[in-house]
Amino acid sequence: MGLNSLRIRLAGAAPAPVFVVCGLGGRERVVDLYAEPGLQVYSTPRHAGVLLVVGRLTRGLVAPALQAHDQMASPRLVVRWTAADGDDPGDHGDVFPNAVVAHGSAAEVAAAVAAAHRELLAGDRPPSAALLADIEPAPWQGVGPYGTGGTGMTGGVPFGRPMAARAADRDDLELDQLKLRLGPLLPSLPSGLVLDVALQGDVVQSAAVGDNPYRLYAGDPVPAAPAPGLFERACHQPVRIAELERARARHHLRWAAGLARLVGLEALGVRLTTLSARLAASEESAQAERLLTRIGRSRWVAGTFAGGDLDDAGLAGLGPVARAAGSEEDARTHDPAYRALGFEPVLGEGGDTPGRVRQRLAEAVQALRLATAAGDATTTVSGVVEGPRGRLGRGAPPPSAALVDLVAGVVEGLEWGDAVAAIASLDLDVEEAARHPQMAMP
Amino acid sequence: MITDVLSWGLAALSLWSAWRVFRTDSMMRAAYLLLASFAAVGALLVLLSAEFLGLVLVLMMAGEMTIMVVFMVMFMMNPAGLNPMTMVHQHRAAVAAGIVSFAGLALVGVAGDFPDRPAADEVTTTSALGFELLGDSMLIFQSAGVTLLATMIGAVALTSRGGRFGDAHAGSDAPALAPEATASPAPATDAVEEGAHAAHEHDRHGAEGEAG
Amino acid sequence: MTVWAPAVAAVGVGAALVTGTWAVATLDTAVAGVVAGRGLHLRRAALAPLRRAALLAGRHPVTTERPDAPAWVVAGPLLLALAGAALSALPLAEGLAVADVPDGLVLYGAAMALVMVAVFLHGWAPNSVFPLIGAYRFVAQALSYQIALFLVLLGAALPAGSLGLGAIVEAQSELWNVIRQPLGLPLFLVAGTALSFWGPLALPDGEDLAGGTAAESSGRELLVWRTARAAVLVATAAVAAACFLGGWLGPVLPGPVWMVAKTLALLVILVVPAHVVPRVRIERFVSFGWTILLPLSLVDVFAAGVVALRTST
Amino acid sequence: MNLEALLVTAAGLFGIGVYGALSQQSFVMIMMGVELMINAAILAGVALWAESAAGAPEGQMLVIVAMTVMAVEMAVGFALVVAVFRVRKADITEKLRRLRG
Repeated sequence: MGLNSLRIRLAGAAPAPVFVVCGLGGRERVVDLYAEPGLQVYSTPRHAGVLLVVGRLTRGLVAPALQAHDQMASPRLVVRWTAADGDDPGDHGDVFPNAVVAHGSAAEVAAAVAAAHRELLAGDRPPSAALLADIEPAPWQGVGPYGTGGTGMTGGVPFGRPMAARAADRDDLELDQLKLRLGPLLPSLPSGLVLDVALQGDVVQSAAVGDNPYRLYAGDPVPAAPAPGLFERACHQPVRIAELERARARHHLRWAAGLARLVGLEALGVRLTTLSARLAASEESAQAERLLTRIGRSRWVAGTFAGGDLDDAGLAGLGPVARAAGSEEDARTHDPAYRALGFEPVLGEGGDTPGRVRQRLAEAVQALRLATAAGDATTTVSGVVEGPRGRLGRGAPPPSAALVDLVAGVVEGLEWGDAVAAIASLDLDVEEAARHPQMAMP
Repeated sequence: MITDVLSWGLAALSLWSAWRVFRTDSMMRAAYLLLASFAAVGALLVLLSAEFLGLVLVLMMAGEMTIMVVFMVMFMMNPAGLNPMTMVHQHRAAVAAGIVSFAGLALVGVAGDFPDRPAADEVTTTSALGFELLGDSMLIFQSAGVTLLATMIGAVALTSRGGRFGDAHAGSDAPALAPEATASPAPATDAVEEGAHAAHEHDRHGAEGEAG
Repeated sequence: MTVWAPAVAAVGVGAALVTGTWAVATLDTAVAGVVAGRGLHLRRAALAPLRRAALLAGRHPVTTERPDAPAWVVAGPLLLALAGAALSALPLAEGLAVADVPDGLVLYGAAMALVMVAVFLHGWAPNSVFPLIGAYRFVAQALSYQIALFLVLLGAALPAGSLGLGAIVEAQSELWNVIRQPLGLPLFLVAGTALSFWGPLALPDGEDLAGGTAAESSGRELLVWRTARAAVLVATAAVAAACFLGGWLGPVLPGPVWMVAKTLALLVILVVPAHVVPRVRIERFVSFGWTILLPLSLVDVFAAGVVALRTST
Repeated sequence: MNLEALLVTAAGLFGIGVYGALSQQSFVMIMMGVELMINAAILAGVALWAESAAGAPEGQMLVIVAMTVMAVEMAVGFALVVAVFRVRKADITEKLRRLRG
């Protein structure tokens, strides 16, 4: 007994192991979670004990979330991080009947999660039971001489799934192809992205973006429009350049934090996220500038990333992605206030993954410098603003809608690690793509 | 005493796992059962005071069997053996041949009159082997090395695309995804690398993946 | 004494494994804290591995659809046992080893060759995509570092004229191998990082594969696997300390202290890159392994041979 | 364990190897049978070396040659499998009625 209670006390002091389900409106909050010292966010539910649902659990996310829940090792627990102001009728979070509901800042939620997790370990809170029936997902259907259900040894669908089929490959060997659906909860992809891939070994032979889990179905209540961000506001009212550019740098820093995690530098990701929250202070701003310059200049970018080429045709309005590929467009060049600051767009770091990574790092540094130089200058309103992902304007489709369309082309032929990095270098927001009325998704 | 029990156990293990190699549906298990058989024989060699040979046998076979698994997965339609299957021919003849060869060899082993000259305990086998390799048997050792080199070249020539003076020379262009899309044919790849980058079949896709 | 010898040996190796993996986890947490900008909290870092272990030990593992159950059971303990086998051949001080066999280096080699089997089993067993890709990656990775790893170790054995680790250490009483063979230690550390699939070379268990071969592991099974990975890293550092840094040799302090100190110093060198150097692409590592690592290790072993010949005649 | 028992074990391994090489359809499984036979040869060689040849180093030399044969067999075997597969898409012997390329 003494040993067991010691184990429980020790375990309770460990950071709570969390797997995050990023719901509608949860993207920015999820980024903050990674930097919370009381939490350890894992990239697979099997390592975790707490399923943390951030934002609205849409209809498209219910099935994957339930599956992730049942894949967590028991004792397990569900926490929902909802908006503070009461019920969201479109939230399907009630599929988790015993979920703990938390709201507030990331730190407050982290504290709530840690407390609930400690209670769970101490036995004061009942563990969450399996929610899906434990049945054979694809029962045996074999008949015939070999039990495979068809003619010969390769025919039929013995487990309710077709056997792997051969397809041409680059070694001219015609080996088997593996067709998979990945996402929407896979943390190495942007949250919500569903990717149907055909893999041969770990080379992506073809890919297609699947249904957007954030899209609303007929009858779903429309979520309260999120408070317009600084960039949206800048479309129709002047804002301070310093503030705008700091927001841009902040966005790129948080993107870089995700990328750092992807290449195994979790601690660096925490550092970048923490810095992003304190950019207003000049000391932190200078620190971030130094760090980004160092990362961008080092040989790591060239050694860690490869492939993912895009030519600059069809990239209109895609900001850093387009500028990396050599396009010169930047809405800021037309703004006299920026011209007065001597603004020139950063150009042509390269149309591939390392190029886009360097481009964003360089633009973040540039944004920090502009913010320092701008003083009290404000933007000139023209209806169009250069957002961190690309051009924003009233009525124009958000850049993510076009970025999502680029995914399938950019990953084709890449090894899986490169494919993941290539998608990350596009910096797309699946939720933003779903908000687009025409729903540019297939 | 302990050594005796251990050797009998190892001999039994090597025979049992060798038998299971041809009785399992899973290719991965087949290859690693073979490795178990080799490891048991390797341990027997160590007990027979041929430490170096025993350990090198294990060292070699670990890599070899893993490559074998990769090849199995590459080329077999049902590598995990989740579908029952029988892939044998001339079964009875094979069993008969196996029994006959066992009986013949065992007879030689039991009835043969081998001189009883056990190795002295203090023989330092490894350094003796070293002096042998680079002394009297230098020629054999060198021939083995040359044979291995020739094998490497031959294997690369065989596995590279095209061959017979065509195609495989095409340099080191990155291969295109689809073979027909290549303007110039893909470069030669040797057997080892092909195994490593092998596409795999896995007849039951990992629906359990965290992909959700 | 003879009856108890195996038990004593097992306890010794077990203690080395436990303290070694704990040291690795502590170092790792401490370095992560510094890089994350949270500062150095040694006490917290030393407790963190115990806390995480307690957490994992209390979880009931979940299984996958039709896994290869025996392989899954075997993989983690096998990797741990291999690290233990490697450590058992290491002398802590003169004559103080669990099994300072005359072929200690070959024993280490055989154990480390079987690492490939353990990792492949671990990736194959869950019947899931990402673990399997991780397993394949490790095969590619292992084939690229393995020859170089063994060649470099052979180079270290040449001055001693013996494959025994004790003899290799003794042969360094005048000059450590790290100076005699300047290429040896760096090459061994690179190959050793790849062997322990740690840090920038943790490709089979990489983040892009959601944990790779460990993506489907949970609870105690995951605990064993993580411990085993750290144990392999410890074995790598300890062998490097014995083969290149003169093992127990050193002034004033007793031998075992030197051996442990050198191992710890090498562990720091192995652990820090995990938080500073990003993941290397598998393709890049494979071409690096065959075109740079292997030729350099050949140069190393030839140079060591020439030096050994000159000093012996 | 005496010499006879070791030789019988080796004979058993060889017999299983013969059975496997003759009965299996898949190329790679056939290679496994051949490997087993070489395994038996190695065991018999070392047994005779240790018990009957007074540890003469030539005996070990013979085993090294057997290991070389094994490595060569593997490499050539896999190369042939790849070459045949590339041309004929065949992975079992039954699909190869002709031997001409």
